[in-house]
Amino acid sequence: MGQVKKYIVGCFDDEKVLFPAVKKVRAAGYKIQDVYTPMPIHGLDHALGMRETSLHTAGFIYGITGTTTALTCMSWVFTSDWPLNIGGKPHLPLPAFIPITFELTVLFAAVGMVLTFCYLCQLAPFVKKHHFHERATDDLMVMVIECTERTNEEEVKAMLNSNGAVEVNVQEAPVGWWLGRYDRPSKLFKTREVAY
Amino acid sequence: MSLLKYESTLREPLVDGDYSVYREVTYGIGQWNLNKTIGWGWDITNFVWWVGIGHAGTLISAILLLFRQGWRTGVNRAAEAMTIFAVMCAGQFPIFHMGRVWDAFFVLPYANSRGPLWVNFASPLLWDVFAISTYFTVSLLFWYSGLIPDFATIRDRAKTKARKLWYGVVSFGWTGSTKHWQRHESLSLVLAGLSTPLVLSVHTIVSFDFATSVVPGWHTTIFPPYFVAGAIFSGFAMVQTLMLVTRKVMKLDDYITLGHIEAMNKVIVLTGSIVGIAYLTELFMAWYGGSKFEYDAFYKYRIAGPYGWSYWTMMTCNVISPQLFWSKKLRRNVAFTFIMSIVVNIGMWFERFVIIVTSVYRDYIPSSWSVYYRPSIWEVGFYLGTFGLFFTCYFLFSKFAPVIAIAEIKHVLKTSGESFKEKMDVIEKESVEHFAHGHAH
Amino acid sequence: MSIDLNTCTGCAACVVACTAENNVPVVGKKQVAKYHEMHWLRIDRYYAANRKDQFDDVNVLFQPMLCQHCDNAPCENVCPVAATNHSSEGLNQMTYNRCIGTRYCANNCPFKVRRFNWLDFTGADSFPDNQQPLIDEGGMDAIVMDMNDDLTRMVLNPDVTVRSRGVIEKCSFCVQRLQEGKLKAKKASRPLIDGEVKTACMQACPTDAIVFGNYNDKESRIYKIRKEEQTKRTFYALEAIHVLPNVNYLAKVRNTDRHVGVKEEEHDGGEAHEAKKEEKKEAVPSGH
Amino acid sequence: MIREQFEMTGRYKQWAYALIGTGVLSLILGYVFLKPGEGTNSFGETKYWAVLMHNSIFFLLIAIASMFFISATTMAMGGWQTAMRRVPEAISGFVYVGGAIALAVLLGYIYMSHNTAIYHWKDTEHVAHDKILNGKKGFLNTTFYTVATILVIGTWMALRAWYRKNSLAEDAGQTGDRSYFWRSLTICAAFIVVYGLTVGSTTPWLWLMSIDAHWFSTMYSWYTFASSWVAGLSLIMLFIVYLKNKGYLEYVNEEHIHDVGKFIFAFSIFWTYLWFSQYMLIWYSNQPEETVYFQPRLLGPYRGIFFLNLIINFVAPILILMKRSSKRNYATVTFMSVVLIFGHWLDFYQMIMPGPLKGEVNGGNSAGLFIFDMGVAAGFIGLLMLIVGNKLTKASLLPKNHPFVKESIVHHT
Repeated sequence: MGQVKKYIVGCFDDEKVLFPAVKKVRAAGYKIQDVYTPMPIHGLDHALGMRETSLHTAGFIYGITGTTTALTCMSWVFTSDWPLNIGGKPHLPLPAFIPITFELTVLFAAVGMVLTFCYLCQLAPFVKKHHFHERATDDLMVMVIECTERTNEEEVKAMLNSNGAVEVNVQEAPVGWWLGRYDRPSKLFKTREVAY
Repeated sequence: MSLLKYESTLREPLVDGDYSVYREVTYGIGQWNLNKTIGWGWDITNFVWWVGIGHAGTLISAILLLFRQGWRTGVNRAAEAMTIFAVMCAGQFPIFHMGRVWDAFFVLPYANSRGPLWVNFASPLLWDVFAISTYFTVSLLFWYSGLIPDFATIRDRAKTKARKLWYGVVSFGWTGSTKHWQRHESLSLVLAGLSTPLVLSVHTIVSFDFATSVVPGWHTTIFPPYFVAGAIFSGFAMVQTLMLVTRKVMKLDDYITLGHIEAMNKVIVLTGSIVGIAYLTELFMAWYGGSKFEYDAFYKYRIAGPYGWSYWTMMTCNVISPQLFWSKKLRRNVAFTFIMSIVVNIGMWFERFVIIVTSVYRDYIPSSWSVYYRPSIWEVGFYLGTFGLFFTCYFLFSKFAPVIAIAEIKHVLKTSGESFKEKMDVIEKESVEHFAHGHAH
Repeated sequence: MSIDLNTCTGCAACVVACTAENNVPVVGKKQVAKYHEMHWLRIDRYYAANRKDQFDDVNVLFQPMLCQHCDNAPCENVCPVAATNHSSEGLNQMTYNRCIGTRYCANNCPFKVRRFNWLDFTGADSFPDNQQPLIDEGGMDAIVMDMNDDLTRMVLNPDVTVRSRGVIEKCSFCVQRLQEGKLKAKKASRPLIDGEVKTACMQACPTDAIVFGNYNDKESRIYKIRKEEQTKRTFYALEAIHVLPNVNYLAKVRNTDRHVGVKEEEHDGGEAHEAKKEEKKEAVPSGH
Repeated sequence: MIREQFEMTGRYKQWAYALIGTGVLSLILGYVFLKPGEGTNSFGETKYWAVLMHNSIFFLLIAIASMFFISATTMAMGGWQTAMRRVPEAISGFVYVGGAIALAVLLGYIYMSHNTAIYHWKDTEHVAHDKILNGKKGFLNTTFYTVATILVIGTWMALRAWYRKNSLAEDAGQTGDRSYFWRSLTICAAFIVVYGLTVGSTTPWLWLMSIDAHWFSTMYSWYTFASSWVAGLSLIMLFIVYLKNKGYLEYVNEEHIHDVGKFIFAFSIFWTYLWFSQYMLIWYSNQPEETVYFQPRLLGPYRGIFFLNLIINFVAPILILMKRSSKRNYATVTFMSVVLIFGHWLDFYQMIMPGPLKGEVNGGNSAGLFIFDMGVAAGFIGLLMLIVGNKLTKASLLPKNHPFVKESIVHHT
């Protein structure tokens, strides 16, 4: 928070139009900050040149952690911390450890992944971010291009318009996220009236 | 229109249930009609029943996602919510069936003040503790992570301040960024992959509660897959019951179509038949196994004997009547489906009742054989109470959260609707070679 | 423990002794009618008749049934909180204050000897004043109130805990007596002598049908009975499920030329123990 | 022009005939060395029959698994597999020869042989004294066995023939004519019911579980199904990869391979799940009437095979097939298919052999006789290759008029 940047915003209502536009804007050398879409659009991440997420690898590691935690804890408790004779079963009843081992594997993987996801995407209650267009969660795909001192605003706007954008404007927006409520306008940055 | 207007009718069972639980905690389980032989009755029957119902949601969202069954999108969100509420109801029974509920935390593995006294990791009930809590957590995460973008959609459409605040908080500041969607997709897929074995494991472990024992009628190796099939069966029936009501009241006919209903009915007839094969297998093995106790448990106390009626109710509701769904006409009949969904739920309740009660009430030693078991009013009250809880939660959910997965539906709409149909007509007429050429990778 | 079914007369002195020794609660008629009785030791009766409908001329067999202290105890395996487990001496022991009352062990006990404290029978509950309302409602008999005042509580054995509501209890082989005996022996720096410690039921038995001792001690009575004297008569309850009880029974032998069993025990492929249970065939339930 | 008509290459045929030759040679050599004719219930005789039974049942079940694959995907309206549909169709064609062989072996054992080491219950005198077997007489007797076996194999053959006829008629029919498709749904529904009542329940009891005649497990049939199903899927995979390598099946690509790979992966875990459930429940409850089954397998001479079985059929697929890329790699999936077919063959081996051959594995002569086992299996593999290859030549490799064929072509994982 604090830092405010200037962005050119172009809105599209059809993904068939969006993809060529993305290609052209990138070819022209402009940096697309992000595209906000109401639903996941297959292939858009690749079109924007994003690398594959390694969230699932993280999940795998969390899972393995769960497996080891479960197995070592149970084995330690039953064989060394307090070995009990329960029903004449061996002190290391491996078949009986499988269910809990499995459950903890899944639990660690799932919880770890969701927390990592929230951390990476900066999602939490009372987190507020700048929204470039309110219809970005409805039916518009909102392309956001960051303005630097070398950006020719008019040229970009014209390019977006000629590539099928249904709406084009320029906004100043704070970078990142801050704590805030959606029922109150944010007082944390100097506002310039935007689309809504 | 909201389902919440029915809330007042639920207050009674809820209060009823609360009072039953209060009495159980203060005075004791002795008010229930359990005895030295029948240690578990309605309590665990209801537990297994609710857990079974709690399987459909995750099954629909996870397994059908992996099998790419597109029709799931219409019903998955509500079904997942149903799962969570059903598991909440289910969890109450093993907790409040304990003689000393206030010491329930003993089941948690921690080195306590009495020295490092741990829990018994080899007990199926402890596996249940892990399985149910993991299942609840993972289902909740799965469900909620799917809801975040939908909450954001509502947040940005909200008119009142209160709604803006509420949906602003629950949507976690979702923006719809491409990178976030990419991670979200990855998360959903892995959670689905994890939930698939998880959902199977939960009812498997519930079945271990019985199958690991030495009680005739409980100890049988087919229980794990058979319980899972039964859980899917009853879960789908409950989804049908709820979805048909939701569809009617909230006018969602366009989202929950006859196609959805038919697909679910197909799953019902399939799982019903699997369960049927398992019943017959058990009957056969009780004879084939050559153990007198096992034979008696099935042939003297189940299909005949004082509990015969419950066995035949189970057979009729679970195996015979779902076979009517082989008829396409009946599969697509809403009223019939609704009745069948209730019939199946009744049948599956009786399945658990038959397994639990008819097995323990006469096991090995005749001197301990018990009398006919009738539930006391407090057991019934407790059960009704969970109905109140379940429907209250579900109605609140349908009031405050989207019952249809908005983002996913948007995704699917591309492959349906009028323009899609026109396109498909063209494709129909094309020759295979031409078509393949046009779609070459 | 060894119980000789030949000498057992079914007098139930053991049951009374057990109840008195172990503070087994009196639950009252209404609760007994609900099958909530708390006896740790009961006497099962089996009847053998020539025909199923012929009950005027039957042979009766008494079998005192108590916790068998199985080595492969099905009850221990399933307890989620490890409240019941095996002692190093082979006792199947109960930890009352660890028990949370899931009743899973009772379900899984093939002998059905585990007893659950369904209501507050002893006034030892965490919740006070929860007996009178139930008595007023007619759910319980007033007799349980006897355990609430100081005078009547004098009947309790001070060496044994009074169990609270919601926990499972069962025969402990009079573990308080075992401990006492062991301590005495320890103080005297000598091993425990066979027969020095008697369980309450053993002590009360007028025909000495019950013998208790250390099976690992090769000189003990119990060892001699099982391994030397009564090898042919020794059998264990429900051997087929392999729970390995620590209580053995000595089969009842009748000197009669009348045919007892309903039909000849069929040859069953050499499972020897089946034959020993001949008398138990065609058993009919006793109590009801 | 796409190559839609398969032709068996000379090499393919050579391999098939060579394998059949190996099988025949193994049977002859086995006959010479094991001397099955000499002495009832001798080791040699029991082993000879057991090997024949093991292979004929195993290969029949994995071939009929293809029919189940077709039925299940058809019933679920799964369009993705249409482009490769002719492969499982051809594999299921093995049911005639395989079924006839199994019928000959099983009924041959019942009527031609005096051996009772495999099926104790054949020995009526023994049964009369054996209380438990006597109780099972109603199910385990030669008459019922014969009738059920003929009926089961006959129904499979009939339904397969009906399905194939309809499928070929569709090729010849009009484009857009859906009547064949609707009829295929009826046939598939009928087959699923039959499959559930045979492989899903009675048949494994009768053919396999009755070997350990005193023992029983309600899980057994579903377990047998899972085992044969994974091997059957692997077999489908092998033929697809082979045809792709030869330039056939133009519209089948790694998307389809990926999906079959997913099936193999998922059902390998499913197999493990059933294995674990059956084992753990018997271990936990620890009742002699059940643990007797695992005694020779886990603690006795079959210990090595017991654990090898788990490693091959569980550890290997879960480690190797977990990654997306490995399910799309032709070399990996081929390797895993071969491994899994062998693994489940071994699973059937440990289901069948410990019952009749209680002492050492193969009477202590492990290596030599294991080669005999493999030799006979090779014969069956050769036969399978020849017949499936032959069936593949009989029809276009693409069911052109199938309503789902376009969906299959654009299939995308």
